[in-house]
Amino acid sequence: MKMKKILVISLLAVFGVYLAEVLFKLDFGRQFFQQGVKDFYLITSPIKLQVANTVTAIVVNFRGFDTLGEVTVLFLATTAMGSILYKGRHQLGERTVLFSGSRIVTTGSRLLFPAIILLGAYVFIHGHLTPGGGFQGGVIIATGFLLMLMAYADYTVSHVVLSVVESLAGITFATIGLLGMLHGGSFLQDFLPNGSLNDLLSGGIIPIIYIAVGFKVGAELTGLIYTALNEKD
Amino acid sequence: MVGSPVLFIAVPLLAAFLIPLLGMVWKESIRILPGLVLLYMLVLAITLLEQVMHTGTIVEILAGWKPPWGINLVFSPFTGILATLMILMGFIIWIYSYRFKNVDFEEAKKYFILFMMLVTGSVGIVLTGDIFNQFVFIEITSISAYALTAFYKHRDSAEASFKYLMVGSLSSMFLLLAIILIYSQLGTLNMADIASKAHLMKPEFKILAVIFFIVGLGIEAEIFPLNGWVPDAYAQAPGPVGAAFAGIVVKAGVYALIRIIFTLFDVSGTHQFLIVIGLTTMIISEMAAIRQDRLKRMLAYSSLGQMGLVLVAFGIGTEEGIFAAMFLLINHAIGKSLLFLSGSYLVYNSADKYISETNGMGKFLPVTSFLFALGALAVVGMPPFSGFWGKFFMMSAAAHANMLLIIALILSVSLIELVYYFRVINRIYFYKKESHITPKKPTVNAVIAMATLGVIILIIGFYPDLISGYLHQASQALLDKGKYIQDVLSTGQLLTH
Amino acid sequence: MNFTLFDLKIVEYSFFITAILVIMIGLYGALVKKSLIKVVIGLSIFDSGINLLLISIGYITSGTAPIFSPALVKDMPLTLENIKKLSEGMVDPVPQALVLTAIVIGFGVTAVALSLVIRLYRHHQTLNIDEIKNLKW
Amino acid sequence: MNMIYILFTLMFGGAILTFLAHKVSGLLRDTLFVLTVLASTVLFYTKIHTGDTVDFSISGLSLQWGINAYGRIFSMIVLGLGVMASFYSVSYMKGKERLGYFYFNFLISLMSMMGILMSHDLVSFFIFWEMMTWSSYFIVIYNGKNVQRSGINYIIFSALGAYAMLMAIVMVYAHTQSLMIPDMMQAFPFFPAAYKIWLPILFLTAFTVKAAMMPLHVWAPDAYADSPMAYTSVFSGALSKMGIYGMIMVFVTMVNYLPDDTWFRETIAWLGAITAIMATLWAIAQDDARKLLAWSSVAQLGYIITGVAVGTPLAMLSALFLSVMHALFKATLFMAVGAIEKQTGTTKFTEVTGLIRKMPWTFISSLLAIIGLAGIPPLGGFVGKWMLYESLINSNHYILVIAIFFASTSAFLYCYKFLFGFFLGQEEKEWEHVKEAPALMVLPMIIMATLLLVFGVFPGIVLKPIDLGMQTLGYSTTAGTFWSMSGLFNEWGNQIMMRPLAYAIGGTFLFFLIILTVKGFKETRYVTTKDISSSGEVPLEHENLTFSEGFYQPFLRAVCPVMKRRMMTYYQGFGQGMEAFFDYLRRVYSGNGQTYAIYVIVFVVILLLFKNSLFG
Repeated sequence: MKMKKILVISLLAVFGVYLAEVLFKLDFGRQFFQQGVKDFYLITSPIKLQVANTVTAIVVNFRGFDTLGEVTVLFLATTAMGSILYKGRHQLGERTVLFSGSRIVTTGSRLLFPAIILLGAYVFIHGHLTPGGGFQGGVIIATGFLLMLMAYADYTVSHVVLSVVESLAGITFATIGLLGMLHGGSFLQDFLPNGSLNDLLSGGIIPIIYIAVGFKVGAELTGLIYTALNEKD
Repeated sequence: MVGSPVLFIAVPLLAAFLIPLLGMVWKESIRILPGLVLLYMLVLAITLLEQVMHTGTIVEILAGWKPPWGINLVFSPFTGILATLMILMGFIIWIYSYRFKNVDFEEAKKYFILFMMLVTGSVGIVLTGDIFNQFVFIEITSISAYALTAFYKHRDSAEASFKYLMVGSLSSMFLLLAIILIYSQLGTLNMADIASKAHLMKPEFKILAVIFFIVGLGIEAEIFPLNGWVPDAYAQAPGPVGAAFAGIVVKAGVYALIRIIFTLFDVSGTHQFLIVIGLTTMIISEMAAIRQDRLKRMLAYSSLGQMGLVLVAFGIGTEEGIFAAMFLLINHAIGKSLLFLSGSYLVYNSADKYISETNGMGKFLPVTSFLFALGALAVVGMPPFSGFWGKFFMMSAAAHANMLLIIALILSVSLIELVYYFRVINRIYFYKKESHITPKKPTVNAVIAMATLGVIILIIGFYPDLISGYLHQASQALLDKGKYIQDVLSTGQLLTH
Repeated sequence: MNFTLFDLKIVEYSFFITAILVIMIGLYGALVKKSLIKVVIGLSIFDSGINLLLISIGYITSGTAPIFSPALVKDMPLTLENIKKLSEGMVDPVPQALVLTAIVIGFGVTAVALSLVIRLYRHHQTLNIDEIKNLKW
Repeated sequence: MNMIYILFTLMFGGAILTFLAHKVSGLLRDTLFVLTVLASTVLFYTKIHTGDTVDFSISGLSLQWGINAYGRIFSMIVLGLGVMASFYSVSYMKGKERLGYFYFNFLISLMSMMGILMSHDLVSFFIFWEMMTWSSYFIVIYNGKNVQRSGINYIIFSALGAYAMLMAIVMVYAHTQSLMIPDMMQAFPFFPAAYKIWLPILFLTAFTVKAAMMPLHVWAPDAYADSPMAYTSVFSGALSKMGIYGMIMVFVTMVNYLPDDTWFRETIAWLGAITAIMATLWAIAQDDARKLLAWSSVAQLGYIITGVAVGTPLAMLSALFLSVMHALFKATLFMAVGAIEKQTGTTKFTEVTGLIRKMPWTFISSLLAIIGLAGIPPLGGFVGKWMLYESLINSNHYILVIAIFFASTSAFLYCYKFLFGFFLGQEEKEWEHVKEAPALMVLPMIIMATLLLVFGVFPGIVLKPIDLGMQTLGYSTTAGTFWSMSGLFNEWGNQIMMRPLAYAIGGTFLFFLIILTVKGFKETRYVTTKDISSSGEVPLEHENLTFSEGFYQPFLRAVCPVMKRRMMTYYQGFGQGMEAFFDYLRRVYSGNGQTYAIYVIVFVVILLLFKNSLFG
């Protein structure tokens, strides 16, 4: 066993030294390349797309296809988790956490829950203006549900609703992509008016997609938590 | 114009999101919809392939941004053939597994979603022209694959899946590392752009990136020290999924590796490295295969060996070598899938899948056994079946490149392969059935799927010209790096400015 | 001379060093620890290390967030020159976009891994990775 | 459409139809089977002429099929035996299982043999070669006896040979850019020196496997003995000749151009001779007629190989002549064993005796075949062997002559054993009910035995096409020097006055035949094995007192030092060693996920450490 530890540590040392050797050749804090794609993004995003948050512009518009894939990964992760932990039609899992929190916890949670959801919604609606976006907002929403699930022993989330929400959100994303194809000739192409910089309704399809993503991520994460929580033999 | 390459990704994704909704309304739709999608993709793929062969590579820009700013899909003769092959295999395996988990709606729904995404992810890996996008598709494929590996609940499938996941997530980390290194040097993620600027990279960055790519993609392409998960995953996954791994997923991994080595960088020594690593993979896995007493593990090891051979053929690096490699790839996809599909009926009864369970099945499952034998003959490269041509072209390419020792080595390893396949065939036809085994007759759709594969083997075996024209164009397309760069970077109008 | 902390090489590279250390720690956990849960945690830490590395690649010394917030573009016309000037002081947005995707993917993989751990525990009644090897050779 | 296409379509289509007809009715299946063989034979001999060719191309490889005079020699064997064996098998296989499978593979192997003879390019040659291998393999394992042993041995050695040939083919292709055999022959003298050595070795590996030469022969006895006798006649008679066919081509086109070909020829010639001796000894030791004939086949092929390797025109002539003769007599003998097996259910000498009166026709054809095999005039074997001796002496291979002569003489021992064991000796009660085999089985045997006699007396009939074939290979005609068609006894041996000798032998033979027959009818008393008493005790029913028990013990004791080492044990040891090594090696797949992950890191670190030497 000790041998294994020594082996692994020495391997990792070699690996780390080589990695560091190469990385230290980079001048940290400066741009290392001449004509990267980032200059184009930084200029096009505010001028053409009227999107203040360049990261969002990249995530949803320039590299929107990645995001579609990413959403799919999440969708697959929930499906995979459901499939892996599935125990057969008649064996529904039991909650692992069987006790409720104290009165203070439950009341506090109930109080916080709408605020959390609201925050999440705010984050994904304003994804193109401020830091944040669909994924972040979705995660915040999921934490709200997590709070409720932890606070109440009998809090349930409808699987059907979750699944409908996540499907509809996914379909929205894909359909917008296909509409762009119908409209402008390429998948996920922006076909809506862009508005003006820093307006809520700007950036064309970006807010719509981010809202869909927010719903989807929120639903999927909640679903994951719920599935994992209901795992008791 | 039937459609454009992006529909290979968009339509199945849309369908995957739709399936849970439709499933609530009409239960049978979860089985039918993936099939319809795959059929549509197949028709689209064949049409596009025909078009590409005449008019040249289709480069599709996404979100209206011309490469290198946007993501693009490249449907060249090379990628097109691989995509078509994958979709074809996906469709056939769908036919085979149509009645899969007939009684359990929830499980069936998940199976079909995951399976469809497995195919889509692999097609995406092949078609995309962006390394980070490729990484995303690799993850889509991997996650579907983990889940499908662990699909059966009462076996050691979770163990296999966990091993796969451990190694697989290491793979994705190394891919990310390589992407980081490239981005830090070139500031771009587009493959063609990277290829055209590769000379600007500092050599140590380039080499490190190549190494990380080899490790990350090598895990997907199943090269030797990185393939420990393979036999477990192939053997524990349901039969059709094993077939999909051998016929679809590993092809995508090999494609990615080949694309990195042939197009992205011009690092010398990679071709020799491919040959060495391919030979090592082939030798060790064939040696392991002959000592297996479980059918599916044997097939899995054999699949590793075959992929090693494909890598050697790619490593030769000439047009002939790539042509041979493509031929071997197609043959392996068809032959090994047929073996997995028919093999899983031959050892249907127990979870252990011992080879001895196939004893005497020739009498009880004549069609399945016959197709298994056909697949085995094709895989070991017996003429007049499809495998022979691949082997012959491979050998003659190697001889042209003056690699006689390698030929000798490969042929002696093939001898091992021959022995264990024939041992199984002997058991199927000439042993007494073990009394506790009750043969399971394949369903009609399974027979149709297997027979289709068998017919393809025969057709290619007797008339290799059917595909060799396409393959020649494909191998030229892979080799012509300049044309790839030009095709991609000169596509489309810049829609802004 | 205006001496700042960033003139020290070691501080300047602290992001890289930290990232590499996190990667090492994660790998050590994944490769040595016996408990499946710890292995998954190790992989997750490895993932974080890579993400840290990725994000630090895009950093520009004293750069601002790549957001053209109202405060930033308040009283200048949106001409190409102005935007260019503004964008020069911004950090690279691309690694940030990539890291978002990478995190989500890492999350998905971790979720699947944990569910597999649950299955493995159910099947083997142990979490020791050395005892879970029914499939070999 | 060209006749050559039609021939192959006919045979292949016939095979598939026969296979399918099995499901419909037995009669249809049998009819289709025989008709396919007959029709293709007729087609071949009436419509396809020497020199016909067809060209086509597959995937950019230009290929050619056609037939030349050299191929015709062997096509005679293939189709002739094919027709005989097809009639025979219809009767022999009656009532067995999986006949569709059997007939399918039978026809495929006939087709692929014709394909080998008609391939003018290396790729189709190889394709047909492999088809021949797998189709015959599927018949070898048809009986289900020793499947994993004899079957796997056969396929391993065949594949070893085939892969050697594949390697040679791609070497030729890479070097000449052409797959045509004539192109290869022309280009060979200009190949690099290493190629000149390796090409013949690789090709010969392939061919000597099929011809069962010494170190590569171990598959042959088992495979011959375990396949159904109806097919073994073709297997040993025709299929093994494909090895000879290839060997002759290699020797004529390649070995002749080696700068120093003597050692090459000597090695192969000696290997052939050793094969002949050892296989003869092993044949003598067998108690099972199938095994005996199988070993005898190996031995006979040894002579032929020696003849081919020596390579003078006379030696080549003798090798080709012996090939035809061997096909005839060995097929007859295997058929006879098949008939006996069919009628009695066993092929062991220790169990069956005294069938002479029960199966007279089988006996007579076996007798003729045995005489042919042993090389006694006036049957075909004698002519061939005589030419072989003569060629060896003329080319100063004196020790080789002694070796061959020893093998040939020892062959009398097993010949006698065969004849005596089955047909002579006392009649056992157990076999009283045995009747002559069905006419369809007897007839081919009789025909072939008769042919053997005819060819022995008129060897010119066979020698003429052989001579034509050899001219195709570049030999000058041998018609005037060694033989000619004039006279009743052809003057093939103009150096030796054969005629008086032949008359004398014939006379003696006739004399003894008449005397013994008359005497035999008068004085024979028919007794059973139990009709004795030894040391005052009458043997019990179950005691085995057959004469063939422990036959030739003293002789075998004398030669046993030579026979102690069997090639097979070495191969087995090698195989077991390899498998143990593989077993050890596969433990790298330890089953622990963490170990696999460590492998990944190890791989990365190795690449990193050697990155400068690996990638530049």
